Amino acid sequence: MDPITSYLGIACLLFVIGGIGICLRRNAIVLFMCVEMMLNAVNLAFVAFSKIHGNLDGQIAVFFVMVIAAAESAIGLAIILSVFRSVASIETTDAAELKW
Amino acid sequence: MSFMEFVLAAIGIASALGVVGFRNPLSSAFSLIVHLLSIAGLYALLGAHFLAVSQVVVYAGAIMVLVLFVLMLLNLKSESGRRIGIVRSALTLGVGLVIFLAISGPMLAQFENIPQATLEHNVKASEGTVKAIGEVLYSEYMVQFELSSLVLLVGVVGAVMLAKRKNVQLAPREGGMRGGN
Amino acid sequence: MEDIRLALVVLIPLIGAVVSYALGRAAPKVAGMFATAAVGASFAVVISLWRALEGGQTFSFTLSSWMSFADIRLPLEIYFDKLSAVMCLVVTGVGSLIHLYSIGYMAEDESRPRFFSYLNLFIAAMLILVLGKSLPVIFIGWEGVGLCSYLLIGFWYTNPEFASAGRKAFVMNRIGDLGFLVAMAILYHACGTLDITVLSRPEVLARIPSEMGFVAGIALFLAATGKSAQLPLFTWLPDAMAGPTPVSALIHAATMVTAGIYLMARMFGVIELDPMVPAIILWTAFATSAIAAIIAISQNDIKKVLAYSTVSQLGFMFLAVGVGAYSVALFHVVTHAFFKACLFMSAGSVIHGCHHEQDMRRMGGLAKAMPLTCLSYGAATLAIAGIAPFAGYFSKHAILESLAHAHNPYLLAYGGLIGVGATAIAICTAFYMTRSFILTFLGSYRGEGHPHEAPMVMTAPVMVLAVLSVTGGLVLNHGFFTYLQGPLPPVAEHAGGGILGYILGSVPGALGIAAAYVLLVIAPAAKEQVRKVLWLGEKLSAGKFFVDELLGVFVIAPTRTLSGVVSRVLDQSVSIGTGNAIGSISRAIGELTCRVTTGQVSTYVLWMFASAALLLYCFLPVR
Amino acid sequence: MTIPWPPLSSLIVVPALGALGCLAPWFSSKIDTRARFVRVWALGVSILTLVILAAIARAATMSHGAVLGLEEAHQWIPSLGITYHLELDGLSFAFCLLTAVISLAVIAWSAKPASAGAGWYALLLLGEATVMGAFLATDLVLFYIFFEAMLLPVLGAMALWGGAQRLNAALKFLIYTMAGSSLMFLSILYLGWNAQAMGHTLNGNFAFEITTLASMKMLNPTEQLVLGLAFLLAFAVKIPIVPFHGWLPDTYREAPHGVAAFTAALLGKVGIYAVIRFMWPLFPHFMAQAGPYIAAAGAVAIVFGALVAMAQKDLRSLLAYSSISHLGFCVLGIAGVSTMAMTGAVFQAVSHGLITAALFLTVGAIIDRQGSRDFDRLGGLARSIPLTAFFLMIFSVAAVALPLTSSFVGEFLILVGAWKLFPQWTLVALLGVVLGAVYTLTAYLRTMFGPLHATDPQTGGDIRGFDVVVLAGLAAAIIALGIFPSDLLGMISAAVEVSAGAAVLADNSIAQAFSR
Repeated sequence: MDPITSYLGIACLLFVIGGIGICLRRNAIVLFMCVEMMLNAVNLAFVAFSKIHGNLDGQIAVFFVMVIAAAESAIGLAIILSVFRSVASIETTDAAELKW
Repeated sequence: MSFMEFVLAAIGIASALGVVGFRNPLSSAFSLIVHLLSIAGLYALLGAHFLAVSQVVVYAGAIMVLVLFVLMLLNLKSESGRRIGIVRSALTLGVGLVIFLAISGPMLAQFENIPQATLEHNVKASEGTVKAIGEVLYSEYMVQFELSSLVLLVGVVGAVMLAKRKNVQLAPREGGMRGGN
Repeated sequence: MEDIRLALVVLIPLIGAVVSYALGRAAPKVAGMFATAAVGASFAVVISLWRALEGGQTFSFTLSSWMSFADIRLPLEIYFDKLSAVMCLVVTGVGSLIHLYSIGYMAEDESRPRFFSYLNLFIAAMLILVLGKSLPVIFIGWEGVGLCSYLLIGFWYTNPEFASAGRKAFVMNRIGDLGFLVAMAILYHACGTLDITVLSRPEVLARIPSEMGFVAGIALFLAATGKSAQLPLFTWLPDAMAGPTPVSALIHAATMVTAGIYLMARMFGVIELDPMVPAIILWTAFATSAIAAIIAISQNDIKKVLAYSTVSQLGFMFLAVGVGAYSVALFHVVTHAFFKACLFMSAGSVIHGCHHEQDMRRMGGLAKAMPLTCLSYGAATLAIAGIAPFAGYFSKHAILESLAHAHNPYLLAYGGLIGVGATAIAICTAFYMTRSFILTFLGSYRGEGHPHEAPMVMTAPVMVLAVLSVTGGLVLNHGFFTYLQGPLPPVAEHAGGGILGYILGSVPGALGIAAAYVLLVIAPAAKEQVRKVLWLGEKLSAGKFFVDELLGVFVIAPTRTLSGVVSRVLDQSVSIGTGNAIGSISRAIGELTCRVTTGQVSTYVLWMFASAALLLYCFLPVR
Repeated sequence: MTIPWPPLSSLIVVPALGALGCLAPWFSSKIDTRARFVRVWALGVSILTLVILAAIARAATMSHGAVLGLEEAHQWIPSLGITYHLELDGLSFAFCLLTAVISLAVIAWSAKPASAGAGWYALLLLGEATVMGAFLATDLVLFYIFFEAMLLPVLGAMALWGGAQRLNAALKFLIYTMAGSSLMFLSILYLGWNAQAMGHTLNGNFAFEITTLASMKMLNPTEQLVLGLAFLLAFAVKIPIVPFHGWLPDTYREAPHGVAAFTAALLGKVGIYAVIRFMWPLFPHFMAQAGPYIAAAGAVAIVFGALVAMAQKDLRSLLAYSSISHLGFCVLGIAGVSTMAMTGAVFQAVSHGLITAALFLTVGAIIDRQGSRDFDRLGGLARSIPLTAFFLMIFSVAAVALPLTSSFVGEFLILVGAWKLFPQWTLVALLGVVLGAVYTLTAYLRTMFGPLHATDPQTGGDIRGFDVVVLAGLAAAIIALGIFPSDLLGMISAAVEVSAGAAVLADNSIAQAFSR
């Protein structure tokens, strides 16, 4: 296998692992971490693409993803905090108010 | 594939599995830190030096500190004992496998036959040093860069607003219009 | 000719109804006087109109254009001719006497203003009925008197039985009204008008198709059976005795119940379109008259005896209608109004005097206590029994005589049978009336307390009517039939006169009186013998021929059941149930599908990934 | 196309603005005196509407003679061919008059739900505006908008201040009517599209204006059948015709008294009106075919409603089913082309509106004061509340169509007129006359007559003050229409003849079907 494509394979694998994590876990923070993991998988693919194509656009994209991820984590964790305040739990099964 | 690459990839995958698999969220968090560091290593190997450093500082540093902080704050417990159904696990794994095959197959096929010469020629052009990144960022992506600062600002304000509110209870669920006759 | 006086005839009692109630709220005593004065004034106006009614002239007055629009002409118009005059004179004349009587009879009742208001309202409605120029206007009065009858029967409404009797009367009248409406619909479409002056013209009546002629005639007769208490709709009249006695005298003896005869006389052209209709009228009238007479024999309530007697006499009038002797029927209406009102008011005096006791078994010997009442009741009894020269003799005799002249293709050979039967009914009538007289006034008193004679305000009108019962027939006998020859067809000249004729004609009545006297006074033991022989008749009589029960089983109970079934099955289960079922099914589907939204983020994500996998699997070449 | 002064739109705009005014901040205060202001304001607005209607009608009759025929037309959405087109002819006038009078009566009626404030009057005025609009609009889209919009105030008032099951009842009402009218909307769209496709319209656009559509005679029998059925379904639910009446008992049971009166008096009438105004001119062939079935439905409704009413023990339910029975007469009247029967049907609709509103208000007064609506717990009230008993007697008597009340005129014209076209169904309908007397008098008997049942004589007071004026006004209107109906009948018949005449012109088969 070509080294650069193996990066892409790893990225795919990490992405799927993150997805599986989201499907299986109930803890909101773990869910959040799985999302970060999926983002990282995509970032990895971006960097690999950057190398394949020989320019920096992919890396710039990763930079912006990081910026957004930072903002997102701040907001996401704040949301988790306030949900915890109201339902005294951070398990997603307990915060099912929005069904129907 | 060099040895370093192999090791880092193995650590990355193992720690990713750890994030998903550990029952204790704290273990998951530490596992994620390891995962992020290994990814940072991979960035470095790919020549994205600036991103490797950013990864360590922003992700493994700032974000994970925040996560750990929240975990501590919430007096974390292990996930409740309710087990995940076998059917559901199987279904999830099956779906995961399909997605993995569906994405990786075509993607690997697409980039399988890139000439070695091209890659080597690209090494120089895609070397993400701080200087190279900075030049692109402050010229081509100037507007986006400035906008991202706005996003961060909003994020900060929003986080403060959300976290600050107290004594806000969700209204108790009502029966709504579901009364039968 | 338009004449404003005609409007006054109706409006005075109408205003009287409002004012007497309003006045009565302030001073209850005034109500009766005012109401009586109103009817009296109306009577005076009627007399003035009647006297102006010379040489075939008629009066009319249009109150409102009413249902006139486009090319439809149905004005609210009243009309005064000789026939109306006779009815108006009876209604206002007898009516004012009864009003006067009521002042005394109702003296102790708290709701006097209401009573007199209703009574005046009734007079107004009855006048509209007899004055109406077109069938819809007659229908106004027709329904108006029904409403007043309902209100007055249920006057003492705190007793639910009385109120139910009022409802029964109204509903049974309504069944008859169906016929009225059907007749109006047929006549309107066939003749293009409902004006009675036009509808009496032969060339207009000729436009009615023959099969519709039969239906219209029967429909009109159905209306008359309701109002005039003929089979099978007569059971409301005995129940209507729940009302105060003056009401029984005015509405359920003298005026309202004769409206059917008036209608028949007015619409005789329609009745006679198909000879089957008079035949049906004749047989129905005969059956009603016979049944009512037989029932009257076994009644012990003095008012019930009079009520059944009224039904029987109404049957007599319809006998005359059936043979086309309309003016004879009208003659009996007039004399009957005299003597039956007199009987009812005397009975009212008796009830009043015996402290609201109506059962004749607890009366007796009242001749001494109330001589005036006894005298008037006796005179009226002789009149109804048909003893010459009392009023009833002349009208009854005329009816029997016109029966003898009957010629109707559907009667075949049975015409004579009806004549004989009618004579038997006359005997019966004399019998039960004498029985009631004997039970009430002869013998010794069997009740409690001390009976007393009625006050002057009550006895005076009764005496006036008694005098009319005695002389009315003799006076009217000569001119009546010729007088009515304008609006009504002429009747065959009857022999009547002569002392010998009087004596022969009084035989049936005398027989009945004698039989009653023998069985009740001279040889009471024989009564048991007669009862044993006539056991079936007695059963039927005591059970009132079970008409109420039959109606209950075959009409009321099925309607009730149908109502319940329709309500529960057709309405609740089928119509509403179907709607609800559709709703429930939709809701069930909704409940099922909304299970998909579990509220679990993980599940949603799993769905998302699965869908993504499916899409990828379908659209990307998988290696 | 001349716009009269005051314009027809003011009949819609004035109550609508009045409704907005009710919600103005200076009324929203909870202070009692201010709450009284809003009542005065609403009364003023509804009186003003009535005055405007009278002024318009007077001005029109002065210039046009007895026949009203006022129009007001503006372009609205030209690209879709939708116009803002109002017309006031005798038919509309009769119903608009009813609307104005009933709204005034319900607003003037003092009893309203305890928790209702300014919103009560706002919703009633909004209801008046929308119903008025439905009776005036001649553009089908505009009509449809009003047809649906008039549900909102009623539903709102029901959901806010109704009985225990109010939400269920409101939902049921909404779903029933929407299910009925959604197909009508599709049909309206088809009509507009069809007009364009056939190239009949002025500028090649869609067209929804009724006279334009009716004059095109463009629908073949199959189209008439499908579209006619869709329209009929909408109106059958609204009137309602059995078996589409499922919403009615619940609605009339749960709505506050005033809203029940408003609904019973006005909403169903839109269905009656629309059949004459829209269905006969648009689908003459279909109507000629369906006439006997509609007549049958009307006759069945009369007997059905009466039989079910006989089995009721609850005053409000009894009124609900009696309403079905009385409206059956209207349905019978509009089933065939007979000026007499159709005019009678319109008159009966107006008369029924007055009587049923009066009955709902009176019965509401009894229920509120006695605390029960069950016959078994009422009785003998004539002695304790004589004035209420008096009015209930007048309205009951009017309900059983005694002559000299308005309903006699309506029923008489319907029965006599329909006799010629559908004698068998008229005979069935006549049964309702008897049954109507049975249940009405029974209801009266069991509430007013007999021994006093009420546990506490102190609970019940008689009606007084303004309410007496309201009931007396309604009674006077009922009797006045019963004695002097000819002017209104003339106006109605002129308009009905235009509508039915257009139908006869459009389809020869009608002339054949109804000529004897």
